Amino acid sequence: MMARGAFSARAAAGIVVFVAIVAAVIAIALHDPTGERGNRLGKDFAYETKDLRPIAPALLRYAERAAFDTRLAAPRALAVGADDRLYVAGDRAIAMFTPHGTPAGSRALDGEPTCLAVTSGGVSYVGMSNHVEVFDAAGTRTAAWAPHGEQSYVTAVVAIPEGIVVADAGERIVLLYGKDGTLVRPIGGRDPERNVPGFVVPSPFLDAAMGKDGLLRVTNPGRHKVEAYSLEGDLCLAWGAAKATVEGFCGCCNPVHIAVLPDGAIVTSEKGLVTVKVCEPDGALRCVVAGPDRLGENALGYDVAVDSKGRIIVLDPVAKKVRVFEPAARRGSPRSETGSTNG
Amino acid sequence: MEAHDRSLFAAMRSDVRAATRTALVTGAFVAITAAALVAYHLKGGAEEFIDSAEIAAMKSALAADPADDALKLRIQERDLAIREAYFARIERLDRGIYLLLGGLIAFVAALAWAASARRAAPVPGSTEPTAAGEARATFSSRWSIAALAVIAAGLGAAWTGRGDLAFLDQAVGVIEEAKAPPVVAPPEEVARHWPRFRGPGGLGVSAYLNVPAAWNGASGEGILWKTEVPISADNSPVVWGDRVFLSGATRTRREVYCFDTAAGALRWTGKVERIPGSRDGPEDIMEDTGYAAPTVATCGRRVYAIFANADLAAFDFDGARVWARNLGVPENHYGYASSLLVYRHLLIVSYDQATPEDNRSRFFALDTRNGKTVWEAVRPVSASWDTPIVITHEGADQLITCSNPLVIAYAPATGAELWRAECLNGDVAPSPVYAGGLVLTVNTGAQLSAIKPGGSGDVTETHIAWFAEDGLPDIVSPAATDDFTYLLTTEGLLTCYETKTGTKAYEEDIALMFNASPSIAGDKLYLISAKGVAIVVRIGPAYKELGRAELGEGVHASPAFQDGRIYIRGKKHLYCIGAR
Amino acid sequence: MADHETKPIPRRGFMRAAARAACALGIGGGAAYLIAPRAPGERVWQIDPSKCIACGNCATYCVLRESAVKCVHSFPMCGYCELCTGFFNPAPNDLTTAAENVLCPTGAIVRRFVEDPYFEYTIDKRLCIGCGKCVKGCTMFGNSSLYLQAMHDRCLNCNQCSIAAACPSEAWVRVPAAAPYLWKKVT
Amino acid sequence: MRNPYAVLIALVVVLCGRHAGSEQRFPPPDFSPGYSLPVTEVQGTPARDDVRGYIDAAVLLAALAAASYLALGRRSRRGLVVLGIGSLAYFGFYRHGCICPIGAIQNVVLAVADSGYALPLTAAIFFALPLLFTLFFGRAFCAAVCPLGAIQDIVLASPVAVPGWLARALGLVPFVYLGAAVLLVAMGSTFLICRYDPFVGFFRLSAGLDLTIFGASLLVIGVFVGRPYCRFLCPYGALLGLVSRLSWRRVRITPAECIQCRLCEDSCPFGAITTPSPETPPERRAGKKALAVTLLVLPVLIALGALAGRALSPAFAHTHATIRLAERVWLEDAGRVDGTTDQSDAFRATGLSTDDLYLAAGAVRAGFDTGTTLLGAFVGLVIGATLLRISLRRKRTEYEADPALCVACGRCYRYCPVEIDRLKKLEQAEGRAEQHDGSA
Repeated sequence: MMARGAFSARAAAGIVVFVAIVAAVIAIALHDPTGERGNRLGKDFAYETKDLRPIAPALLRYAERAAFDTRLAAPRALAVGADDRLYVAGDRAIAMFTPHGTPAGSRALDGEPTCLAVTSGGVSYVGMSNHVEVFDAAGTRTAAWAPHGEQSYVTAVVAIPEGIVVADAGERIVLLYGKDGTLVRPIGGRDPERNVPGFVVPSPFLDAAMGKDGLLRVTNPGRHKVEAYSLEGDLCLAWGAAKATVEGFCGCCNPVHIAVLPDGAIVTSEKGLVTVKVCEPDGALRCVVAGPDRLGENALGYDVAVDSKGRIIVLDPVAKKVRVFEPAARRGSPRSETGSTNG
Repeated sequence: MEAHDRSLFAAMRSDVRAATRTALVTGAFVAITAAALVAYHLKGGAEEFIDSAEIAAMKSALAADPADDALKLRIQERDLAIREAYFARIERLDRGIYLLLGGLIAFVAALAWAASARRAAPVPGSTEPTAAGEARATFSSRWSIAALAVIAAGLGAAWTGRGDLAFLDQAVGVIEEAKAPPVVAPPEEVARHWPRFRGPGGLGVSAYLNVPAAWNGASGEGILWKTEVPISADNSPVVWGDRVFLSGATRTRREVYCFDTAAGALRWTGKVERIPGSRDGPEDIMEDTGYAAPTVATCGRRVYAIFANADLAAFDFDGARVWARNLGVPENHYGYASSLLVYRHLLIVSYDQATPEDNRSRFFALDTRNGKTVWEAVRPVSASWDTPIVITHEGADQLITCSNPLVIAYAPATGAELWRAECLNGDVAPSPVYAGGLVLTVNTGAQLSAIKPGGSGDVTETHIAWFAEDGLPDIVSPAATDDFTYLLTTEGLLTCYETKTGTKAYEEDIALMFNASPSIAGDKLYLISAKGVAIVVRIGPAYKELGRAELGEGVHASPAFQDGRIYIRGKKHLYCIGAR
Repeated sequence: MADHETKPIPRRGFMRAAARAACALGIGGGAAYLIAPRAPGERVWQIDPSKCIACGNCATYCVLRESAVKCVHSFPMCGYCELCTGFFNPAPNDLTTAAENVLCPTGAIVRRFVEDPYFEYTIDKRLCIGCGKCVKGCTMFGNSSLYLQAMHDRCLNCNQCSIAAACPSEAWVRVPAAAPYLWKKVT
Repeated sequence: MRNPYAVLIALVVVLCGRHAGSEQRFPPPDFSPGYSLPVTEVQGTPARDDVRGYIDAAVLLAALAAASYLALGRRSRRGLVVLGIGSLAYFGFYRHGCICPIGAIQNVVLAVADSGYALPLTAAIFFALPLLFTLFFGRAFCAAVCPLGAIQDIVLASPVAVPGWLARALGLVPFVYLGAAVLLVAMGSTFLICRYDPFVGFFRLSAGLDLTIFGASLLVIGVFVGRPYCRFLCPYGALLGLVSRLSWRRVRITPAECIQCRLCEDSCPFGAITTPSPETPPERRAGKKALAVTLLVLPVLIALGALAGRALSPAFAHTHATIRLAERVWLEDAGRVDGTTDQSDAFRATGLSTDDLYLAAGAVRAGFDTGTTLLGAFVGLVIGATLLRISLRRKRTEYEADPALCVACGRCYRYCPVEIDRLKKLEQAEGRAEQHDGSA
């Protein structure tokens, strides 16, 4: 009796122990200490942009015709010079290329360049973060202008017949200089009387380009607008709206770069959902050059330039490449024929 | 008095029933709390809890109708409700855990109590220690350890299956190989096989004279075997040792095939997929070209294939993909068709496209070991469809490339341009050949030119030995011996020139359509028509037909010649022709 | 015990004593050697923001039910955007703080109007579970002024952080307990 | 270079630095005066400053001293239980069971393997102190200082004896566990012991469901099987077991001479009591023969172990992040898998060459090849040594506690009539003393 009781107790204990061991083994098997299963977070926790990426094929009217390596670790800015030679600024140098991407020498700089412009004469104006330096065609430095303010951060230089336009993102102002570096006048500073709203520049991107209509186009990223100023500093026209869809400018602060096509249309470059598109001078969307599916998703800012043939040249800071886009409708591929009349 | 207390305490202590009951009650409490907590836990953490499909649905609905204020309100209410629930839950979990902890303490205490109450007075151990008993214990211990070791070994074996590092051997192998001097098959060995489009030199000339001249597809006479090719295409068979290589592709699928020469069994299929930057297409491609027009090439250790979307892949002879890359879809209005060729450890890729102004035509030389670009030549030419050849002139190798409008010769090792001649025009599909010390290039838009490969710079004026303008082919490549050069048009006009002088020996209208290029074996010229009729012609100053053979299946690919065999790719099947 | 002492130590015992002494020296000496040359002081776990990819593992792999990792905001780097992509959905219905526009699943980001057109964004740490969704949004479009750090009032500083073991970008590092945070520097 | 992946990481930092550059030099908005930027507030202080570490060390020292005294000097089971509960409360629930001496093994190994890692003082103390105490007073640490031991000792309500042969075999597992843990730390894979600590989840009052179940199961087992973790898993226990063979003082069941009453025979729930060798001595021949055979087999076992270990190298290597990353990247590049993982995305975002990654992985793998071979040999050695111990016969006249297995819990004391007699005498002595006071 006593023995049997003891025995049954032993048996019960045995069963319990066995079950527990099985449970323990299973638990260990299920344990995932190395993150193999990834975060087990639900949909609400995923930052999802894939619905915003695709672009209607009918709008895509450019094709990438060429891409070549900048040979720079961190290319920053792009400019087109005389007879469409390409200048890429980055690291502590300027790399030069033929229109077809064959390297044509490079110049060392003693600072990190942030932007540059090259005149038809081959004189180059290089933004060196807080000031502008001038180099002659031979590449010798002829001048270094004083910074405009202690917060100055130059993000764009434009060479125009009337002088040199400098976009200072740090001071939130565009400056018109004479070729000799004398300040003619600031443009676009906040001024309620002339109802100039002023630039909102949350991130170091403020770009300018000379329109074919003689009006200076300046980005106002924080307000998601492109603004047109007369060289006297009057705000003549502003367009653009914040929209995640392709009609508007996406994200917190766009566009970040602009360029002007020979026919006066404006090429805009957006960061985030990296998109390069062509808008009519008055802001109506003409077509898309390339969208995030081709250019990617990041906040680095892809500089754009246009050459005399109307090729749109994009500086890809991730691939560290210069990418050349041309209208796809030129040759008769069925895809591009679905596009519309122009290009 | 003190004694009394102790006795009372002792009495309580030894009350087994009370102890057991307490244990049971506390145990039940613990069990319930634990169960509740687990259930709660399974309802998910912050993440799943907040992640409400309902809200997601409502949000997408709002995206569709951005002005629906009622919907917005609903979203806000639901959102608030869920958050409140979430924080309530956290609070409950906290309370639950402390309850459980308390319960556990009580339970354990009760257990201890019960145990001490149960504890009987110590009794002497049951078994007298004996020598036999000790021996038994030792014995069983030994065997249990052995058993455990065996079990452990078994588990280990099962586990090793999971962790296989073969990939690392391969990856590091490729790196090491690229560091080491390249292993290259000697020319005389290459000459024994059929490593590329139109054979060792790309000239369509067989190294073997004992090749069959008669067969019949219908009766199977003279046919060693035939095997269906999974995806049909117009690229030609390539043979190395006991392996025949082909490729096939549709708009979305790209495959490389390895057949066994013995019985034609499909040894392996290499899928070319998931290449970074690769895209399907192109959409607009000519029916006759297809998605796998280029013939594969092999170096004797690996086989290389390129497709219409410029997917380029290298497989080892066992079908494992060694490397792959995409060059970017070339702009080519008929579809990409130039075949690959291997020079030493370089894979030469013709990447002509668009127009000369576009300046997008390139020649690449990739390292066969890892696919990295060794040199790249920018070419002022438009799209072309021919396959270059490498010739040896005065001890130096020259890479002869044809395109509109230039014939350009490069040093194949460096990509340095040696000479160029402007003697082509329009779409260039026929590949160059080399015979009697002359480079022979031809296409319909221009002329048949015999160029002396000696010069440098533009040799158009200086080095063209002779040219002729009769019977110029638009697709089919020429075939030549030191004495005679044969042109064959798609419509079947065969024109024979004397290679040295360029004087026309004869022309013969064979009333058949041709896509495959003519080949030469000894004194025989093999012409295979698009319908699969093979015509064997005696090489000589006058047209003499030696015989005809019917394959009974359409042929657009050029044949491959091996010892006593001819490999022909029909529209559907791969044929091996030879004597049993 | 007393009689134990007086007994002459047998050979066995003597050898054991010797071995024991050697062992003691080994353990003590070894430990001392390992401590001596190295930087003294405790180490704690922290995320290196330059390596963090905001994968979300921090929210679920922490041993705490509510992760010790929270989002922090580097105000000097912030653009004070009206349309903050760390605060709003990628495609907001409207620029209000209503639930349908807000990005943060736990509503842990507070938006405050400063002056036209600037808005200030602060993190309510009680609500943040460190999922990093806002970090992704801010990094993708903006200045990446939002980033993740382990809060040392919560972090139990496990011997090996279980998030670190599951981190896909090896972003977790041991830092001196004296300076337990890796703030984004603004120079 | 110890960890090749470190090179990559360094490069990553450099690259990231480049991109960040422009953002960080950029000034904040031009606020109108009156607004000042808030500062990112730091919440709370570091979880573990040095002082806290020293306090822990001091508490550990005190607890060890107390445990040793209670186990050997005072011979008080009740005292040990109380102390154990105290340790459980402090090291367990208050200090969240971290850092513990068991885990400290890994810190020490890491400090040896990775010159870049500074061994925290507390870790060193937690590792060394219990070993030193064991060297002099036996496994008093296990008795009442280790929170893992304490929690198991408390739940042990109705002990069921584990058959000796099974216990012997399972007793080898801790050595394997120890070897594996050391290997993985040395190679920079992971802290195995911490990742699979069964009870730390309870101490933190929060753990994943899987580990909660694991711990709970061990506790349930522990109700019937004495201290399952300590005896059949704990790698630190393995070390202590070795050291305690040399201990200066150790638990003796009887305070004086053993009277061979055999009352204590079944008293130990951990099977640590060895019986006196039988009167009729077994014929010495067989014993000697067995001994000789085992000695011969020993090198074979080591060799076999080494081979087996080498074969397991790839499996072990997969515990290393670099290996897993390299495999994933390779599979993606070879077109064997669809899509990418967070790991591969992160790697590609750094723009580092896959070649570097593969070579780094190759180096790691080489390390594992030698490491696992050594591990295998070690396991072989352990098995051989155990077989030797089994074959060795020593004359035992008393019922005594096997130093390696005894955790000094003091359960057996009260089973010994001599002990009970001793306690009585003490009581009377006290009683007499009181009377004296009364009379004086």
